Amino acid sequence: MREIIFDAMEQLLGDCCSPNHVRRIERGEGGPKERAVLWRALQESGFTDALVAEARGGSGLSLSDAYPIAFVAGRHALPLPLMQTILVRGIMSETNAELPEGSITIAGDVSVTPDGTVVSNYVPFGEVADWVLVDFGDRAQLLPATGAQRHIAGGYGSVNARMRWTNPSISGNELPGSHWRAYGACLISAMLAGAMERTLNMTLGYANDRVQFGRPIAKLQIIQQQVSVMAEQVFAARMAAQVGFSTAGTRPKLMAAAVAKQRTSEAVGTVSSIAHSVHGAMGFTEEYDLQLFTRRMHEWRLAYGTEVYWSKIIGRELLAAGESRTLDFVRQSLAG
Amino acid sequence: MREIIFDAMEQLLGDCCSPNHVRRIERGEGGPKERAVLWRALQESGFTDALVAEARGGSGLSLSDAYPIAFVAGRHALPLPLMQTILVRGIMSETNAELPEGSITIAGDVSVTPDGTVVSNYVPFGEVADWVLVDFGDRAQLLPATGAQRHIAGGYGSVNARMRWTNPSISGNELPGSHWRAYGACLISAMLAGAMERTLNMTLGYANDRVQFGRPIAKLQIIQQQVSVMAEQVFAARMAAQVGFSTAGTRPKLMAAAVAKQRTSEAVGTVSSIAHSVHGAMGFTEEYDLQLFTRRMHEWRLAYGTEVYWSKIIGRELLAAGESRTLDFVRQSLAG
Amino acid sequence: MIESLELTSIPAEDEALRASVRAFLDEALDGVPADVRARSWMGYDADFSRRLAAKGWLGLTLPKEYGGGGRSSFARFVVVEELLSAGAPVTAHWIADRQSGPLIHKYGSEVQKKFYLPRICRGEAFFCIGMSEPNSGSDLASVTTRAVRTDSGWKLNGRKIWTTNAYRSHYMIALVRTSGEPADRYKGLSQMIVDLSFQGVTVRPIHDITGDAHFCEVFFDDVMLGDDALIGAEGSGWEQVTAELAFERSGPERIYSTLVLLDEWLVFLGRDMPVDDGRVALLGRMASQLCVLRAMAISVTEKLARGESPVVEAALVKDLGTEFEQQMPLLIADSLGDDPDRPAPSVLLKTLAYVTQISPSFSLRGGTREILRGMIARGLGLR
Amino acid sequence: MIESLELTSIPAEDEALRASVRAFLDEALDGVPADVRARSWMGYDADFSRRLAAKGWLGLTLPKEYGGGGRSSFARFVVVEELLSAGAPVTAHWIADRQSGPLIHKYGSEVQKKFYLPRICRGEAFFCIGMSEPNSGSDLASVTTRAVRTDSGWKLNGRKIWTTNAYRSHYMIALVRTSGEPADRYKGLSQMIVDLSFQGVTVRPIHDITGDAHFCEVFFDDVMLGDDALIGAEGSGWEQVTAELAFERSGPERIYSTLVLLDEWLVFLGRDMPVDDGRVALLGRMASQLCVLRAMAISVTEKLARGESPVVEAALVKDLGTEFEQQMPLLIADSLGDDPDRPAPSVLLKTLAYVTQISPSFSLRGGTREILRGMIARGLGLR
Repeated sequence: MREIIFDAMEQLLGDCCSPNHVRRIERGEGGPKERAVLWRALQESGFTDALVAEARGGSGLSLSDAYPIAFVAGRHALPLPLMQTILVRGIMSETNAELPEGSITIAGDVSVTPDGTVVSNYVPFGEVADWVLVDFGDRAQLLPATGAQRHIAGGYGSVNARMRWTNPSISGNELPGSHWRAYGACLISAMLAGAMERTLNMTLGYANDRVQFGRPIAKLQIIQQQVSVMAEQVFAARMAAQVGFSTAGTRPKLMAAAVAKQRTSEAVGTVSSIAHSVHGAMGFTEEYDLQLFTRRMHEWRLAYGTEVYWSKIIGRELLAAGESRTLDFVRQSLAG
Repeated sequence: MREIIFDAMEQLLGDCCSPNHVRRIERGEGGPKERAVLWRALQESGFTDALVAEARGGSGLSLSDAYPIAFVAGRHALPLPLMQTILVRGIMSETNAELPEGSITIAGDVSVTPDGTVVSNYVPFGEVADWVLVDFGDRAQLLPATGAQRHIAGGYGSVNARMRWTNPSISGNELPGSHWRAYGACLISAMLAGAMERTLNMTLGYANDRVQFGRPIAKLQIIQQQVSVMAEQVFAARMAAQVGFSTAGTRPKLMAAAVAKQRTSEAVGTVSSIAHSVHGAMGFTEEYDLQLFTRRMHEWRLAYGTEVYWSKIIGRELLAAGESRTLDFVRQSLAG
Repeated sequence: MIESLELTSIPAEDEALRASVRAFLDEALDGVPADVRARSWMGYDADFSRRLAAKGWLGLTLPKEYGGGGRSSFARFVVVEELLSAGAPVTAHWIADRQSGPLIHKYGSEVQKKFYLPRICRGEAFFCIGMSEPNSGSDLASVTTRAVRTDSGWKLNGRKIWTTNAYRSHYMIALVRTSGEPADRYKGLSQMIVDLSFQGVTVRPIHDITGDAHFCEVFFDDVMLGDDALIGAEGSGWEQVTAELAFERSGPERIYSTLVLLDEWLVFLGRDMPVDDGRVALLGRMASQLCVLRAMAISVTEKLARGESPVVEAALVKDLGTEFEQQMPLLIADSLGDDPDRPAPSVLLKTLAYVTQISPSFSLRGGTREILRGMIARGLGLR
Repeated sequence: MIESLELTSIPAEDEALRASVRAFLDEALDGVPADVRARSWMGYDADFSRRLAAKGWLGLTLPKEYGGGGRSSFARFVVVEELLSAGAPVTAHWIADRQSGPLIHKYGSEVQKKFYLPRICRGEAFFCIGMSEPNSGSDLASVTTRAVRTDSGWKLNGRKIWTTNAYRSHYMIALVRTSGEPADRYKGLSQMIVDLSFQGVTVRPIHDITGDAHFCEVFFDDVMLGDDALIGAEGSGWEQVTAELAFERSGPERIYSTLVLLDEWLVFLGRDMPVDDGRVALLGRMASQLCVLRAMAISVTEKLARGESPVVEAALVKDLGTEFEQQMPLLIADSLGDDPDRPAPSVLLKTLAYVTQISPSFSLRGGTREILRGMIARGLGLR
């Protein structure tokens, strides 16, 4: 199943989400229309209903089955919240809720002012999404992105936004709250792993092709050692993301999501640094594609809590469990 | 001045503190007599009164002048608390206190039970010292080591002790309290820097001598890169220790001591790891001298607070200062 | 080439072994302090090894006809995971169980299999590995120990070093030159099983940085071996050693050898220390890393169970695991010194000191990190 | 060989410069947001550079007869430390002040010195460096851009890349081949001052990962240079470039280019965040590292002030400083994401994003980390 989905996603994004598509959407070139074309392609592929039950017209996949969708989205730096949309639609479809049109992202935080204004300081994909799922703790709610003031919350090329809804219309579209940060973290960990794998592939290719002092730099012992360390981190990140997705249901488990986001985020520094170090000046240019992935990796690391945030959550849980063996905690709280 | 002291200490310890002396004292071979012989040599050199005012028969050096004494002690893994003795005698000589016979160390912590028993869980050099300076906060006191129960507080070859005095005789030998952990940290940072420099020298020698795959391993790019990283850490540690000692008086300044211990401790992991990695199996044997220094480095890192302890102290002080420029804090609170 | 590692889980029939192993260890290790248990796969207890054998937990993956368990590599994973994480003293049988047994099973004659394998499974034959020599270092192809044909077998002369447990093992499987010169490198090397009780064998234990003696120097002075000492084909020593190192590297040792320290620290934090964000984050980070490393080790085990030879994947997991194990004592030390007014208990300090001192050896055994990374680079297609 | 670095302090007369520089910057940078200041030595403001020149702070170490300040390297250290740590936009004059001026002073003819140095000190001549070429990478000796003798000077053809600020500089000092072939390597290379307004020069800015354009590709197509374009001796280009790189590496840029981020985070912690042991420890650690790096940079400056050429020591400090600067955005990001319910203000996030994106360039300029470490290894006597 996973291989079929992987190949189908690769083919789809290879066609409709080239590096230049990504650049255009990042820069806002072509406006909402550019995004709409890409979204339509994703929607027509049927992937957006991957987790929706077959009875409601979806594919009825488990989250575990859907892992390659998020991973391949990361491999192509897909600038739209496909996997977030898939999860929200999947969970909504378990109720009688009507499934909305368009892309859905998950807000990283929320605060509500006394006059009812809703603010989220960090909404990954907030600049390009149609809907934002905001977790109020006691419940979660879909808010329309068009009703919000948006400001880019990041550096060059970011599609993350600070968003602010004045008196949002809260009608329907309500879901259980409180776990959405972990869900967001889990989904983005697979995208992180995909982006890291792409940078590894680019780095391997560059090292074999680039000739310096008369031979490919891949022959240099120091390059070989660095790239091996990079590969170790990418392999670990990929496994961590799979741990996060390892459920036969639709919802990530809290500790598995925590491990997924902790470990993938921790890998970002090493993977990005080595990729840039091997690529030299070329990797530092806008026109070369590496930056699409390394920029995204740093942003996704920040989204939904960095490694230290999730480390603290895991550490507190481990202490609270009163276990005297870390291995038992790992076996019992987590997949494997 | 410093060069003269450096050379004199090198000559002295080269004569009386060979690696085999260190081993014998670590193992307790020869008993207290073995230590007494070494201590007598140190005492006769006059170094023990380096900080004592000339009017009281000492050399009247500043702490800054005395830096090479601690550094060279570290370079030879001197298993007696020479520098601690020097500082305590120097500070005591500023009062009318009588200066005691024998070596003095500084306890890392203290607790007092309701019945008056004094316990220190971590006394560096506690197993081999004659006196222990214990800091009770409101005052500090010299306690005789012979009056204490001692247990080794460390692994193979450690001379650190857990010490316990039942109803210690508190008579005289009182000094102002509250800063002795920082003083101990400062002194040991220079010993750490010395031990690290020694491991660097050993590693350079080994890499140039050791032939593998037909040539010295020093020719391998990966070895060159590793040893360069090691050297960077050793240079930084040496500079940090000098920052700690940079006073024309006898007492280290708190923030300078904090930086000295933080930065030297932080270097230990990298320096020790690379030294062992380059030396391979040989560096892992008891009979080769490297272990004398790497074991000590790990112990000294633990003594008087590790890098995270001192980092927290520096961080709190920086926040409390209300500065908006880290550079100004660094310039104003610290030497340089 | 390297293959991706996919998440997999331990089959229920193998997981079912865990309860009995755990119960056995709870009793066998009761009261053994952490600084002793921290030795684990450096801890020697021949009696303990024989008790494990009596339970059927040695030679688990060898066929039943030779006294083995006839089980999959998952079964061995579960047993080994329990042994190492609890800090059981397993070094006596470790090499026989992990690599000498599988090596003999793969390359040995029927006679050799019938002789050695049941003894290994009963905990009666302990093995050591004769690879390194004083001037070889990582360059194994430069070995000079030589076996010369005699009428009745082989005459062995030379010297091995860094041989773990030689002074308390029964046999060594030695890489020796049977033809050619050192300049011929890989060609002309063979493996010999040497009975260490034979005349002409001298063993000198070497004390290490922790004060223990594991490493040995072994001298061969006209040691007369029978024809049956040769294991596998003459001249195939290099290929066999490579396979043997693959057995060595694919075990889960490389993620569990410092768990006793981690758990001792965990208990100290939970019992004696106030919650501090720095400590809690460090604890959680290690649990997270352990979780991912374990999932990777299980994935390698699954490839073994399918009969593949995941050499590069195992090297990758070993190198990551070594990083985890070598960083752990450094990180825990930093945390233990984060509040000198709350000093750590003595047993925790001793455990820390032992693990700190032993940790450089984690990257000596089974190939230095540089060698492993070179293998990974080749597996990645760097050329 | 490398020498040890001894703690030293900035002489009082040089330290005295600080107050006036600080007062000037407080006014000049008032209200400039941190994410703009974070550009610092990548920030271009020709007017600002000329205001600094008017204060006498460009060409501080050049002799007064050429319009310089006639001051020691300590004086330059103080001014540069203030400029960079405040995040002043200095890139316009940076290369002229740091290396082109000293290079012309050391190797130029009297005519060249009289022409260029006063202009540099007045902020009227901005320079860029033509070293790299599309196929050279770190291998500078392989350059193929060539200057051929003509009746009246030289004819230049070829291409340079990764030339910072070429599109907004007046001159380039280019490393070119004046005799021999690329196979001759170091031999036959010379340095030329190229007026970038000349016919035949084409400059293409290259956008970088932050969206800014600093790097350029520069094409020379039959550019006719006068006799006076050659700087130093013909064929001495390699030696001169090595000296120039030493000027580049011994400045304090390599410890201050991320301080704007550190300070913005410091203010956020002090104002908006509760005390958390993890955050406080990270903050303290960075202050401690900064303290030690600064002491090392001052020690290198003292060697410069004594007329020494501390090439290896400077490489060591630069590599350590680069580690500090490249780690900083990674560490601060981790901390900023340690409590998503207390999100960082927008300007801090933008500052972080900029510094994160620009940070790979810290190890591109002035030699990769591998090259610096190779220099250190040689300085340590590894052979």
